[in-house]
Amino acid sequence: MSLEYTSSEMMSVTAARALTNGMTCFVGIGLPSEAANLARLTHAPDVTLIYESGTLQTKPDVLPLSIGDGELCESALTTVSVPEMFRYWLQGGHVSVGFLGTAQIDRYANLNTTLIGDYREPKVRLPGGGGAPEIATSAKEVFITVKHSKRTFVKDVDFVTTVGFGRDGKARDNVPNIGNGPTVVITDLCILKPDPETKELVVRSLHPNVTREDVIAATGWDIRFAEDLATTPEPGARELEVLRDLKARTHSHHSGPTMPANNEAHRD
Amino acid sequence: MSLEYTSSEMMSVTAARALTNGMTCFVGIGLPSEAANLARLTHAPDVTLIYESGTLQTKPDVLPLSIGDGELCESALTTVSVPEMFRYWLQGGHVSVGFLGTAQIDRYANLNTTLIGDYREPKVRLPGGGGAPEIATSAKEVFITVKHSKRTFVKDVDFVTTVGFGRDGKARDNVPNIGNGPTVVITDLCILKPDPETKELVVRSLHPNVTREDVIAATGWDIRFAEDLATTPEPGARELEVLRDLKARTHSHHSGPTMPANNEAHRD
Amino acid sequence: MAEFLSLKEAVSRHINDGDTVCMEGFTHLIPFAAGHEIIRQEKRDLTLIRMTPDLVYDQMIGAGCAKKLIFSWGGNPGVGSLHRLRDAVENGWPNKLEILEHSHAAMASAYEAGAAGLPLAVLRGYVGSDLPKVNDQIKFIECPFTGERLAAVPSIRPDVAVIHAQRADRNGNVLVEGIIGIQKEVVLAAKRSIVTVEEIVDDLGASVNACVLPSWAITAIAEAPKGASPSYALGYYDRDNAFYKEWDGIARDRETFQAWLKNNVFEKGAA
Amino acid sequence: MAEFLSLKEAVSRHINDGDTVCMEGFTHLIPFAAGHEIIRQEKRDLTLIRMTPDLVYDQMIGAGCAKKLIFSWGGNPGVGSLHRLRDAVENGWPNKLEILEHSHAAMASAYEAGAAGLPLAVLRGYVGSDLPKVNDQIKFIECPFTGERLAAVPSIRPDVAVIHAQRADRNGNVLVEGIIGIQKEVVLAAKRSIVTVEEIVDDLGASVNACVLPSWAITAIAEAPKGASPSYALGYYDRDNAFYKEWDGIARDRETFQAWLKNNVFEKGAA
Repeated sequence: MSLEYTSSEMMSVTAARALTNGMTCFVGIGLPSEAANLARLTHAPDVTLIYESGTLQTKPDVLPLSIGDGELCESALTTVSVPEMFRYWLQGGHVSVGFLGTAQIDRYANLNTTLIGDYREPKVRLPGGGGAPEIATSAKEVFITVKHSKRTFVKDVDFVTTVGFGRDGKARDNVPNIGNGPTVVITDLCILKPDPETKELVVRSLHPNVTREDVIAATGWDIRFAEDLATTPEPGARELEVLRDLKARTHSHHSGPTMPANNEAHRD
Repeated sequence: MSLEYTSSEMMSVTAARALTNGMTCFVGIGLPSEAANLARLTHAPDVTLIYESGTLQTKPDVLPLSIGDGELCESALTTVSVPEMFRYWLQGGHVSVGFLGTAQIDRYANLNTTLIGDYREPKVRLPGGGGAPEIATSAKEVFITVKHSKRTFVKDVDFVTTVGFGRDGKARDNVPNIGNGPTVVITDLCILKPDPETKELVVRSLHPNVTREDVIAATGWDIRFAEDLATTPEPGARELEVLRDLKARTHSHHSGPTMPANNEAHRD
Repeated sequence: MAEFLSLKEAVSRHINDGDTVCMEGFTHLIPFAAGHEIIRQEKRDLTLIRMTPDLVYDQMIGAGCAKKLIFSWGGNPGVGSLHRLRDAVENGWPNKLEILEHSHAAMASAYEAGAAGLPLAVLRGYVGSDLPKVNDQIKFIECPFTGERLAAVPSIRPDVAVIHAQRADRNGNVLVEGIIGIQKEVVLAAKRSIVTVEEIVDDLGASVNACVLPSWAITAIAEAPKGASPSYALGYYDRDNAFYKEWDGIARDRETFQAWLKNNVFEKGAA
Repeated sequence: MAEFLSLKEAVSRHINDGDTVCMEGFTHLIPFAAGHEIIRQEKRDLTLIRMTPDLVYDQMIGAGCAKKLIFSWGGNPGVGSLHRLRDAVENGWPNKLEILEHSHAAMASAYEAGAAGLPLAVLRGYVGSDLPKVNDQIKFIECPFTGERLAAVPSIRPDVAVIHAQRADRNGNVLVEGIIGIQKEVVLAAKRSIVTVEEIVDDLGASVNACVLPSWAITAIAEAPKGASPSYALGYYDRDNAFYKEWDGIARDRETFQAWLKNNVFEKGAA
């Protein structure tokens, strides 16, 4: 059988598969949210999703555009304040997985979402840290999903917004009460995991029809491949169907005609 | 006109009169609760009452036996958690008056509710501080109401559970973010206020038919009287009527036949 | 995910001799049924923590379960002293009881900090009080921004939290309503938690911002109807104020207390 | 007690040039109507604080109201950059904008500490991040009990808090429901507060533990129906996601932005 699917779909399905029932996942917006909800709608119906807006155990029918869409609150078990979310639920140690995206990632899985260039004279100003700096240290482990490109996969990030394993791979050593950090990075080309010793990211599995050269060309450092390099299993028919339905529902929900009342209101 | 009333009623009515509309009062259980609710049911219908159980702006129909009776919650504007009550509402500076009772009080209005005797070998072990230590420092001012006796009014308390003005009257000097402390003490004999300079409690007003000698005999230090010593106004007919109704309702509510279910349950 | 157990099984499996145990409920929803089960199972050497140790701890202390008590107000609210607590502190009966006392503000902040996974709580507290002289767990720090002197106390992070709540759904999510006290904080701060509930229902009927503890934040749930009596459960039954008053007479004397314990705790099974 | 004012009067009376202003609402209940009134009244030199400065701050910054921004995530959620914010930071248009950035965890804790009347917030944060290198307000303290190194940030205690809520009753008590964000904290932390509401009603219809701000904790209330649009108000209207996407085109260019501002803010009066 040979299903047709895009590299983005391959990435989302692979990222979704990293989540299992019983995990409590603090979900970043965008790709992580897509993957986490795909997991929930397929093999992990009992995965618990938390968004930083305070929505605990939420089950949105469409993907939220922001981390605070009404859909998240209405489908949640309960909704708490933002200080409570960060203090009790995240810092309190109740999150097993933080699922993050990023603008830049380096060989030690440090993430940059602050800026490209120098801090005082940025070439590009990005949104900033948001929840990520403490999601990355308080969650028991961190999954990262991001498209693979030389602009994104750099040897050293311009700014460590969110620590992976630091500039030298040792940033978590001997730090009390800190999570294990990034355990897997899922891109549209491959799956990477940190080397158990050095913490440098190593390609562990290539997606179908992706070559080592493709990954090398899209990575800004001299990327290593595992000796037992695997091939990532293809998406299944049901995974693709659920993903496509979810994206179609989401697209129609966010770009459909807005209610007249709203059109009026935002021009007040 | 000469209404009949007891010295306890005189105390409650006088204490109630210290509260006015617009005050936000953090209410201690017992005498303060009686006075605060009497105020609310007479001249100060818009006084805001807060109990440390988390009940904000509560309007109980009967006096609670404990600070967490159901009555307080059901009649409250809303009920918050206990950490929120102490952190946001009290420490956050939203309480204008803390209304406290005590077991011992000394000439600098320090309160002892911890023990009589030595800490390690107590003669009498009392309940402890509860909310009082921080009510006394975070509220803008403190009212105290307590029966007058030599056992209660001591020169120096055995233990400063809750600071008035300290052992030397200067405990609040140069302390940032601290309230003004006790501004009035209402007993069944008189009204006392701290001397503006030394902070020593001075009798400002004697209740009707109370003599200086009565107060001296009931006070464990060489008590001073104000030069312009006043006579406290008598309770009004309506105040006495409301107070008596409130106490009657309260008595019948707390000692009436309990529901069979409860009688069963507490023996489980 | 929370496991549904009988109260007997929950206490037996999750509370060990020597544990630090917080049984919370601020006047409302006090876990009496669980306390009685702990007495029946003769748990020993517990460090008991509770802001307002009232009848439930008086009973457990009198029954010999506790070696230490951390608290901020120990009395029978509106009635008077806890005679079993006093007998233990003053006379060492049935065993010596060490006490460590705080203010409510400090304990509330210590629970908040425990739930927040922090080792300490910071508060503007204890100014001018003698409590720091008798409690070496109260320290003072200086704010690095303003220089203000602030109190610091260790956060509360017990081995076991025990609370009572109105109801759980069949997935083990729990609703607490009314005077919610420090129920959420103590469960989140504890290594393990036992929640007794009035009933197990299909739908919690919770409003959008209700105090709901998710199943995955709880260790064990036991159904215990009237499990908070003689305290109360909003929406279920009222506080038995008459029994609180009656307790004063029962607890004043070792013999009447022991007779009460025998008839009302030991000779009754768990609900 | 809260005073009922028109939005125009509330902004005019309680927000001064140079004030530190927090307009909060975490995606939900963003006080757009109030932001537009601030633009119309040409307030200047404001220090704006907000966890997620999105369109409302993009508009205010583009209109020249701000001299400094303290934030933790500045973007158009799910869409992209805030072009007016970037133009101010990168090109100083219409004026130079100083920025100070935190993480969400730190700002959430700073609001909590502000509401709690404390000068600092303590959190387990910023480990391994470069943010402390570029924000001198992030310090580290040592726990006096465990020796653990913890982050400390100043609490947030603004001159003015501005929030939007579902409704107020006629006594000025306010109900916030759904994603409640940091609404309660910012109002309690601020010296003054302006609350815009969808409607004023006889009865809030609040459940027992609802997020209700009492009248005596609020300075001014202004009725502003649809005052959160294009964000949303749970129970009233949905988020106008299409406008969020449209904003990207409007804000990308100074001219289209200024035309939008003229037509949609300056030439409209307050609700």
